[in-house]
Amino acid sequence: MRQGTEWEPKLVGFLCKWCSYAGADLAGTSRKKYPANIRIIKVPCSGRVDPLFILKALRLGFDGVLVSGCHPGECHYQTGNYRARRRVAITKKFLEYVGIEPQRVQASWVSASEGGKFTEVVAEVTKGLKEIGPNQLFSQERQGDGTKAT
Amino acid sequence: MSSKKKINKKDIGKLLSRWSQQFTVLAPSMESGVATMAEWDGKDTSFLDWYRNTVIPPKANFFPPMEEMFSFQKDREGYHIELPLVNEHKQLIFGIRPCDAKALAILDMTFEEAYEDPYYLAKRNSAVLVGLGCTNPYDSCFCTSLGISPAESTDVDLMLTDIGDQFLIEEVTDKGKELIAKTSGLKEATETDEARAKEAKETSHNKVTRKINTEGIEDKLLACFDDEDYWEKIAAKCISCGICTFLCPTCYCFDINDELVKQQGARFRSWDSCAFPLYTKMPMENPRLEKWRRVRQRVCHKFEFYPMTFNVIACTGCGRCIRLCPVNWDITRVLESLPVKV
Amino acid sequence: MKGITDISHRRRFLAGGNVYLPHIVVIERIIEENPGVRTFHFNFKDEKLREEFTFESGQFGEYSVFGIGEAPFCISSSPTIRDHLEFAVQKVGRITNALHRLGVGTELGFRGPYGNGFPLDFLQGKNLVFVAGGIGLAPLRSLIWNVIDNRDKYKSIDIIYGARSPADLCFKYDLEVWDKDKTVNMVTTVDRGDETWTGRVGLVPKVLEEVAPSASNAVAIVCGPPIMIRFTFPALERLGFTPEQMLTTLEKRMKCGIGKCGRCNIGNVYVCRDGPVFSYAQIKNFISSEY
Amino acid sequence: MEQRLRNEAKALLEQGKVDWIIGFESGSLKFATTPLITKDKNDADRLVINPFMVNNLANFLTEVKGRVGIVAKGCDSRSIVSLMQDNKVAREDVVILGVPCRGIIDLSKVERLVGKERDELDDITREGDKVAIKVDGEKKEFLATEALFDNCLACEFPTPQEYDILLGEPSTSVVNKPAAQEKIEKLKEMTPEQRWEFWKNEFSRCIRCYACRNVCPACFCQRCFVEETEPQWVLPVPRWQDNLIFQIVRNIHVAGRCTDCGECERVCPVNIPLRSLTKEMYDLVDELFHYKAGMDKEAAPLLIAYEYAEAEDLFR
Repeated sequence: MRQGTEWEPKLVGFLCKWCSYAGADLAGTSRKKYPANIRIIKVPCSGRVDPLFILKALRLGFDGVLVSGCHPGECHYQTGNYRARRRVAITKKFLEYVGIEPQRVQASWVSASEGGKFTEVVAEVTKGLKEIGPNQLFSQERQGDGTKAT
Repeated sequence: MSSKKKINKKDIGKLLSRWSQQFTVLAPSMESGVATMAEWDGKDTSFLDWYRNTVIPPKANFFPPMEEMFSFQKDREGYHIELPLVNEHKQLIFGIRPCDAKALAILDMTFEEAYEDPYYLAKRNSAVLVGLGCTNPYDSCFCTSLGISPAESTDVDLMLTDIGDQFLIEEVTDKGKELIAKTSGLKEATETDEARAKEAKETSHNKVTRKINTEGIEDKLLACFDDEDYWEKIAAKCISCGICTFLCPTCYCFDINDELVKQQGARFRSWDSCAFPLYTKMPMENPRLEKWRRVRQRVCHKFEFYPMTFNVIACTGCGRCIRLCPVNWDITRVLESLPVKV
Repeated sequence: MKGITDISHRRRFLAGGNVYLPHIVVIERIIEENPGVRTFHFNFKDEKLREEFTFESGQFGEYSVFGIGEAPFCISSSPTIRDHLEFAVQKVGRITNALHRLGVGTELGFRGPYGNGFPLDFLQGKNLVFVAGGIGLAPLRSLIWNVIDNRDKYKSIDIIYGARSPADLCFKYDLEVWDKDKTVNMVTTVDRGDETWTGRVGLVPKVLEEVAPSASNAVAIVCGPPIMIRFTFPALERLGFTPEQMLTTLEKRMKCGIGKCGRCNIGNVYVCRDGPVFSYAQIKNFISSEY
Repeated sequence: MEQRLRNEAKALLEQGKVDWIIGFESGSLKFATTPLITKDKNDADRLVINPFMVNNLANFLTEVKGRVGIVAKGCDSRSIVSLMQDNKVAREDVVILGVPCRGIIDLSKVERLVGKERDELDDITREGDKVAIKVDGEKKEFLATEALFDNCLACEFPTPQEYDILLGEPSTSVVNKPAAQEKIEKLKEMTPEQRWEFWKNEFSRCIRCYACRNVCPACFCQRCFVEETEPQWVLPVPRWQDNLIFQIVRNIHVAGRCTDCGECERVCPVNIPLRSLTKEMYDLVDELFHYKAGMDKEAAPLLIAYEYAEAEDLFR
């Protein structure tokens, strides 16, 4: 994919089924316009998201990842989103240190009634991704030998 | 006996340049503090000063940590399989140590046996090995206990021995002889040179002080094979990492894995290790789930099973597994302490 | 075992001379043996190979699901059937799960045949006792049909086959045929019956001792889960079978199929290369410790 | 100190207070120590304490069954406490033989200092804030800060934080934080692209021997995510992409458990500067959540605990 006016980023959203997923649904049914860039994966709780999921999505070539759950204090399982918050926070910061643009890993709190906020979040994240361009972090010509030893 | 040649140490760069026209010359190289056999850069011969042995054994130049076996592609007619492009350039490994050259001869037995391994043999058969005798073996080396002398080898094509300001060059195989015949700029060695080389070889030999007793080793291991308490004790501090096997010049275990992305894929082979718990895991059970069974497998494979099959111990005493082990697990100590007397 | 047996005569049907390259085969039929086991009928895409390919009962192949990987399965059909090949798969891991998702017409990779197969010369003129559990019938099935199709070369045939429950029995269509065959003594048993089960109930080694086939001029051929094998050998010994009179086909983790990748060894013997068929005499020293 | 350790260890075994002793004994190579894991009281006389005891023995705690007497430096004791926080070991099953640590000598640094490899050296001794190296009969002195491991130079708690027996007076380590942080600071000065390129290059050497993971007491999973097959998260093939993902995720998974013992970097056979990853994570969790691994056995582990309001600036 070449960067240019026609290029549209691809984004994976891990959305908590109790809130953000319903929020996305609401945005859809109330015909709010949000960028079609997001592919949604429903998770039982934002606390389900292993940072590994984020890395795997980037490895598969997605341009960005959004983790979205219930606002603090509103987790269906009491503390799932608090745990997600710590995990996402260290992941985001750590990936930045390793050299992954911070725009690629995003997180938000979106409740079931916040269809509008969901639309805004996706639009903002997409805009950020357009600014930094396609994810070419892991790309390389597919070949047999990646080591120096040979 | 063919006549022997010699070359000034300062002319090694010229020699390698000459050979570079015909071969991909690999020489000891230090990258990020890791000594490997890597493509020679065309000028640097400083390895003559620091090189003792590589961390990554030269087996990696024939049996790399990973390689593509083939790629596949699906279209309307079905799957199509394609072999990777073969590097037509022949490898010349300069400076291989006798222990590592012997290790390749040991690997050949498995890779040539019955079903030839085309990936290994294609690289191996076209390669030229130029051996360089050790002058400064490590304290972890024990090659002399395995019938190897640190400055002598019959497993290379040419053998170089340090005789001061010069190297004595011996032709070991016909391949080596041919190469020398085509190589200009070498001088004839004198009797004094040969005498010096002989002395140098003896000196090196005597510098290897670590010993193991291989006499009756197969029988000893067989006798204590079922001594679970012993193996548990021996295995206690092992952390089941892959260092001793991956960096062993004679270990050849491998794994095969596929990758598929959008109708296009490839099959890779990569190093595997009997130290890993999942190495033998089947869906329902695992015959070597316990660490002591895996440690026993490694020891017995080298000193009992391989000799039973190929009549040679699959260890050359290079000492890498001792030097690089995170917990200083020492094979020589283990073989010393086998709980049997034969 | 000292030394190494020469198996270079087995080096046949190599795709492009490279032992690691698979041939393309096509799934022609899928039979659901039970909820966890499927039999696949397949054929080579290459017509010449379809004609020329031969194998021996007990040999296995390495099957590729491209992009997922490769796994070994014995050829479960008899070499006396020439128009297709079969293999049976229990759904237990990554590759077997993938195989169970495939439909008729899918292309797979196939390398083989590998392994030694059953020693037909040794078996001829003998009374044969087949003892199998669960999907362990697959390799024996190839031999049983082979023997039945050359019936006059062998003496009596006993088949003792068991599964955990009636629903777990594999190859029911074969069991029916063998049951009706007057030259075969077919005994089917299950560990636990259900409301419709009227047959025998009991573990295979126990039923074997009840059936008590004679050891005289007999060979027992055993295949099943390791736990069954472990109890079947002593049962056979009590019936008077010597270790040389007991054959089994072993299962280990295998990747290359040709004795190189290293993981399937028992002592200095590689199950893929020197087996998978062994006599109990060959492996009994290792049975307690590594099998 | 060494004799006292031997006596204590022997007494513990004799009195049946522990089933196992885990400590260090002299290794088979010059300046090497090796873990001693034993039930035999006679082995206690082989126990040593010296500036070469590199391993974090907490790694073996989960492997032995029964009560254990274990030798622990400052960082190791925190790893032990961390295992307690994760319910991997019970406090009452462990007798911690604490060693106030003065820093461990990094033989690679010593080799660079004198231009000789470890087996060519006659002797290495620690004398106060100096390290003396005897080579070819000649004694050379260096500042200890030049010869100790980077992580020792950054050590905050050289004396075990949790112990049953403390072998000696609490010690203060010789620290040189800027030196310990040098590689990381250099990375931080780079652009993200340069950093990514740096790690890509480093991990193209990785052979996936998993020594870094297996030597780490914080990596205690029964089955590591890299070995999962359904789904297969990363290929078990040493390509830099898969290698790097393995190490990034490993670092995230051990966040809050890593005590900066530095073992992963030490054991790497291809010299990947792994501490430049682990130490950054160590600092990150401190900065974001004021959390230091293995300081309080009653505290909830980092990724279980939470405050009502924290890290909110990272969320939309």
